[in-house]
Amino acid sequence: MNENPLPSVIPDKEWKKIQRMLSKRSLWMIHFCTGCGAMEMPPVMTSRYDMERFGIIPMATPRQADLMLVTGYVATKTLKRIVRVYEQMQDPKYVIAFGSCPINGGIYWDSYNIIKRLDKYIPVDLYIAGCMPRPEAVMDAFLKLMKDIDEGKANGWMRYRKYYDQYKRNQMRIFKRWDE
Amino acid sequence: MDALTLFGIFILLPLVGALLSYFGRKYAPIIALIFVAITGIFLYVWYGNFGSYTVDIGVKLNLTFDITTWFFMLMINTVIFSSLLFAVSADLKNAGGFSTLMLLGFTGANGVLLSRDFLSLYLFWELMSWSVYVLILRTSGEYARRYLLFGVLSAYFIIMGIGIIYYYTGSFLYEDALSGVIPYYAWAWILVFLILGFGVKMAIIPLHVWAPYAYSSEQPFVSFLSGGLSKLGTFGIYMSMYSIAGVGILDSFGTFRGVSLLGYPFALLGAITAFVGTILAIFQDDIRKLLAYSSIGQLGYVMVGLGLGTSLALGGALFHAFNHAFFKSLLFLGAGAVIYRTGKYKISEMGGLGYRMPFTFLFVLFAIFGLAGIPLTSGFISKWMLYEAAIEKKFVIIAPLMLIASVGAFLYSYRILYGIFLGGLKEEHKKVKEAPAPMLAAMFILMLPLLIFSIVPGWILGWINDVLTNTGLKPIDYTQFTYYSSIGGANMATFWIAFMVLFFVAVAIFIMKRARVVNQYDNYFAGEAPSSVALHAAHNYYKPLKDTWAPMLKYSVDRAYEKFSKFFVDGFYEIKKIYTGNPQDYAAYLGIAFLIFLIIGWWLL
Amino acid sequence: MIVDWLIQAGLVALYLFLAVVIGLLFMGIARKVTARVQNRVGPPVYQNFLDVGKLLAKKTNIKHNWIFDFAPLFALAGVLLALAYLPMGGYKMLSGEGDLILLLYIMAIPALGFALGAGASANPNAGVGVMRALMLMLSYEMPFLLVLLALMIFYNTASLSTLLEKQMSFAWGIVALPISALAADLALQGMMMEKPFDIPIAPHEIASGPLVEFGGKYLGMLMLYSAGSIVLETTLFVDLFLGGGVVLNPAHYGIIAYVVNYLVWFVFIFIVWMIAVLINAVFPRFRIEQAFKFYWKWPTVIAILGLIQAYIMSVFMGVVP
Amino acid sequence: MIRPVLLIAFPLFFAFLSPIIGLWSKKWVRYLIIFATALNATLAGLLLLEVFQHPVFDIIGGFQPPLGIVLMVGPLGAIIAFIINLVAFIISIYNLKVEKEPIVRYSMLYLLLVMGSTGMVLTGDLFNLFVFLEVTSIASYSLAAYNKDKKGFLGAMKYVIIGSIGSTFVLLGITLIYSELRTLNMLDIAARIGTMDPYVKIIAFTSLFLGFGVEAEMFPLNTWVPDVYDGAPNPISAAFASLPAKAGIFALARVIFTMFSFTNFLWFVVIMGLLTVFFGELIAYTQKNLKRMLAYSSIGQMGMIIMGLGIGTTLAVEGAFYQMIAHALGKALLFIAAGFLIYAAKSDKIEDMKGMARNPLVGIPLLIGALSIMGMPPFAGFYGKFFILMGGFSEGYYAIIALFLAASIVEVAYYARFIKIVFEKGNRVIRPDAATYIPLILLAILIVLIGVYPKPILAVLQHVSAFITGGA
Repeated sequence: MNENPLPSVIPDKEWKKIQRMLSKRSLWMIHFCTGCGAMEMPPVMTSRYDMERFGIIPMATPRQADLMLVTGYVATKTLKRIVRVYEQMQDPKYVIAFGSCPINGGIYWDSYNIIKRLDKYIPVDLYIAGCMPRPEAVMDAFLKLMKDIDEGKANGWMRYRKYYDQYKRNQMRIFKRWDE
Repeated sequence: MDALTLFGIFILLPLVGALLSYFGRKYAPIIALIFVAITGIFLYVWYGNFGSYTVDIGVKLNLTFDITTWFFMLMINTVIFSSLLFAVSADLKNAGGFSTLMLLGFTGANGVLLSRDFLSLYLFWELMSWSVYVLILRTSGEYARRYLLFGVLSAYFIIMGIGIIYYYTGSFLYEDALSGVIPYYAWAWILVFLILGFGVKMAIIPLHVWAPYAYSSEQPFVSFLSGGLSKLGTFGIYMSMYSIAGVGILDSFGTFRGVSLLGYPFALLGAITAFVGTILAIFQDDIRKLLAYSSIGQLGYVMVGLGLGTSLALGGALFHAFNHAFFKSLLFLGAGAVIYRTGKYKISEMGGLGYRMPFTFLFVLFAIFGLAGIPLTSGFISKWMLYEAAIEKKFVIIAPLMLIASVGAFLYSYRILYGIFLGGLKEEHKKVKEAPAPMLAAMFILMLPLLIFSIVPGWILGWINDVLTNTGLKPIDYTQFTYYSSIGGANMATFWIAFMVLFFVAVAIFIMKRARVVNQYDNYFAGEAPSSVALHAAHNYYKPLKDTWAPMLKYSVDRAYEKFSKFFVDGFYEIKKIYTGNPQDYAAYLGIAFLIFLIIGWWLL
Repeated sequence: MIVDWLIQAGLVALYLFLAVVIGLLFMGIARKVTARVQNRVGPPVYQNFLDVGKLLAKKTNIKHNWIFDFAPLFALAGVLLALAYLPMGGYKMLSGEGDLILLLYIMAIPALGFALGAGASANPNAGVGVMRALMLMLSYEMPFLLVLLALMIFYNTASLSTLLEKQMSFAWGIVALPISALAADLALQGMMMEKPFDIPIAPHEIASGPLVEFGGKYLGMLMLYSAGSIVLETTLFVDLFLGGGVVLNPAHYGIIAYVVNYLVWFVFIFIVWMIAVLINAVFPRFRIEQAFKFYWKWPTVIAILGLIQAYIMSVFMGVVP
Repeated sequence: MIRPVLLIAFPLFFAFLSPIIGLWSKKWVRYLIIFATALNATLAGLLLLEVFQHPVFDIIGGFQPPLGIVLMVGPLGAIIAFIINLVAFIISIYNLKVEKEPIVRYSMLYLLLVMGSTGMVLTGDLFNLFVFLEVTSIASYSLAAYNKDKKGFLGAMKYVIIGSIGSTFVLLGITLIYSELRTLNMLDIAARIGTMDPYVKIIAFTSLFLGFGVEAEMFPLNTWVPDVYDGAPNPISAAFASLPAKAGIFALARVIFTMFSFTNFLWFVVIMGLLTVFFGELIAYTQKNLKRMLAYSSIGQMGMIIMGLGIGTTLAVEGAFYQMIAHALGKALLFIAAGFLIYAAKSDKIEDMKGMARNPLVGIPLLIGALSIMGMPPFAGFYGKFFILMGGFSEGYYAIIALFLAASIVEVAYYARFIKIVFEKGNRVIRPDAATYIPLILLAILIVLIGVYPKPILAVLQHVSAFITGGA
């Protein structure tokens, strides 16, 4: 998935604009705590940074969530769960990948069961670099994502829908079986 | 119409049907159905054609056909009709015997309702009682035995009541009982015996222990037993308290805020029954037992109404009995359809069948609405009447028990819905088909009155009003769509219009977006694969509640009876020792007996 | 005649709309207040309007089967229906057409529809959640029904509109029956499923329970339902014990009375809601057995005391409101 | 014009014919008793029709009533005689199943039993009554031991001891009466009873009461019953329950009502009846052996009849007689069914009979019989029980009736237990042969007929009971 096949900006319609405005102001998130990154979430949620200011609240199930956080390295076994959860989220949905591990494997770059690039398997809208990213970086990422949504640039979910087969093929290269 | 026509249509015709359908083999339920339909048609035709008759079969059977009889017969006729319709496709073993016994029970029920003297009442009561016994025997001898013991207990209570009346009047006729020769303290005994006797059929606590077992038999029969025959208990109590004794005699025992002191304990007993039955129903995993306890609980409500005895309460009791006849039969038939298709009784072993059997689900859902008293069915109105009757008299023990029991009803209702029809569909049930058409038709017939009388309660309240005035009570306050108590009232027309409008508002918001249907396994299990997760959470569903109630649940009326009977049986073994088997002892008995006889003879001289 | 009906219907529609709006606003206020209690900034008070808008505007919506649709339809229709039977700010709505018991049972319609939809999803969490919700219902209904009974036998009416009139002419419920009011407020906490009684939707234990499979417009409509039910429950308390906020008799003051009463009613439900929210902000969660034992112990005892008080006053002392 | 004496003469004739036929063919002896009892039943039926017009007196030997022997047949006696003979006929069909030799003696004794019982019912003479009682008893003793096993001998031995003591008492009573009144004709005695010395009267009454009480299975004179019923061959158990017992209780009724009119003694009879019911039913509950259970149940039923007689109102006596008929039919049916069950299960323990009655040819009659015994409508047992109860109530015997009902619940309990076992899903279903199911079905049909349309019998009984109790 080297080139971005979709227009980077979703064409503007008035209705879409309102929808995007609503989406951006009410990001319900599900955080998939794969690794150490989860430790950075409590400060973000609590009174120091308080992400609820922006309408971002943690949700218990992907059905209700708009935003998925993948907070750390992704083992092949975990990936299957991530994909399932991602597919259970409802469009429009956004993914933020935490730290260097989902970008390039990070310190696990030569591990046999850690995937190197999350973007090959599910579309990631935003990466936060760092090992680990500080809460400030997380807050920044949220704001960046909100901006992207507003501008119609965060369209990973459309990408996933359009290139579903390719994504699936990539995923199935990792998984031997889907149903276990 | 003369005596023989009435007797012929309502008693002899079902008897003939019983005889014929025994040889009907597979088609026996259809034959029985035809006979029931004929009596049903006559019931319809003869509405308003009321009168009293006498038939002589060696003993004089005095019959009366009036609005009370008609009202109850309507219930029983519809219920047995749909039960038999259900049985047509239920592939019962020995369907001939089944239909015969059903019709015998039906005959007995008709006879009880028609009778105007105690002899025929008792005769038909026993006929009904043993045919039910044999029907239960088809499933389990032990259950049948439990039923029969209580059936006979009920009959003997009734006979004690009848006997005391007979001592004073020397006649079996109802109207002779009212001639004033019976002193009021005797009435207390009579009424207590009669109420207890009929109360057994209504499964009033502590006489309820037969019910969970009896109701575990074949569903088409149980639907008739619970829906139809248990109403005879209602009828019997209604008749003995308000028709035979009458309000004047009831009030002669003193009144507690306008309610007879004789009726009040039974109302309290009814409220306790409602509460206990409901609580026990919550913990059942066997669908048949659950419905049985629910039936006990619901009839407790009826008992409250009968005990309170105001017009509103009695109207509520009659209406609730009517509703119960329909929704409980419907529930039993629905359970029967599910059991017929899956062969399972345990709620936790089913699940997800609502997607495979949508019509059954809808019918059962409607029955549940009736059971829980959701205002979309007439089940609400009868409960409303009973509550208001208790509240307007300021009964602060009866009313909360009834109210909390109805909250408990939500719990077990949802257990039925979730455990059977919702939740995960099991792999082995993937191929389950919708119930056969006759079953669905049977359920549909039972559903209709619940809906219709919810929209237009005035129709049925009219009949109930006729029943009450025929018994000599004050009429209830109602119009076509509304009904009132002294403290409130409700308008079903407004309710339905408002509900419809608001439902369409909700639908309008709802259909703005399309929804995609996903596989039932596409659920959120924290990303886990569905095959590794138990989808159906119905096993031991109310465990936390059960844990909290555990100290209470260890007391069981059932076990108390067992202890009681064991005590007596041990005594029997002691008595048995008199028959030593030694002829010398026996000869000695003879001598002693002769002496005793002689002494008593001399003494008497 | 028909014009009267239409005006009536329009007014009812307006009140219902306002009720849902107030409900959403209250949810936002609650979030803000909770945030302030927890020393956070919190979202803007209009946040929940955005949330509902977002949910209704979601691109995809999934359902598991047709029974799943029962939830939003019955929940929203039922809660609106229940609201319609509740006098708000002295305006009787439909409460002359049905009484407290009818209202009590109408309140079961949305719950039952919601439970049906939740159960249809084949998610065990939903089943467990509904089980907890029903158990909680059995718990808090015990004191609540006793309270209702105390009111009904004391004011000798089951009709809410009559109850309001009698409270206006005699004394407010909270003055006449303070013990019952306390029990009712305790029950209200469970009825609104606020902490410590948010057991059924416990997000950390059972992934928000019955709501686990709802998303998109389903969740949006359920949010509208819960907004409506906040107003429903608080108004129920206000109608039962605070005279429905009726301070001016509409018979004398006409339209001004309605406006003033509406405002007073709003203040009252706000206060009732704030009590619940503040308790919610600082408490952890009960287990369901604990909730059951709690409700059948203290609030029930208090409610029985209240019932005894009402009984003595009404039957032995002959107080007739 | 049927002479009642034929009812006695024919069985006697055939009884002594059977050895002669037995020389020629053993098989035909069996059919001979069927023929003989059928003939007797027909005669009794014809007699019954005739008696409806007018009472029949059959004077034997040409001596006039106060002196000679007379058979005095009223409608009641005719009905009882008819039922006895009918049941005897039906049981004789079942007799075909009896395998044990010598069949000739068996047939002879059976016919003597029938003859004796019929005679006890028909006779109008006290000494004749005693003679027939002796005939019945002696036939019974032999039949009871007919199986030639330990149980049979023991039972017969007890029966002999108690029965002969009973007979002696009867004889004593008769002697006393004859010494005082110089007559043995019952009507004559009844007419002159007032002239009797009261103390002698009491002794005479007690003796007769006790003596017939043995046959009527009254407590505590019924100790022989379980052993004899258990030890006897199956058809004979059925016959015992239906023939001599009914004859005995009918004799008892005549002693109480026709001869001595002791109204102030009646409550004691009620209590004796209640005790009989109580001990019968309670002990029956403890029995594991089917025939013993039925025997005790039989005691209970007889107690009920005694109670009905003791209550002494028209309704109760009507009920008692009705119950006699119902019990004769019902118990015969149950004993025949028990015979089949024992044969099928090869054991007389109830628990071994799992599922043996699942064949409808046995099952339905068995059920009907049991329900009839329990007093369920529309079977024969209903009216008798109901009338006795109501009669009791009208006399104000509340407590006694309540106790009786309690015992009845026990009765229902053990019958239900028995039914539960025999209808359980068992090992195999055995089809009965014709000699078993034809009597069963015949009896069942009779029970249902009498129960559904009791008018003919009730009409007679009502009249008779009114007459009897009016006289008492």
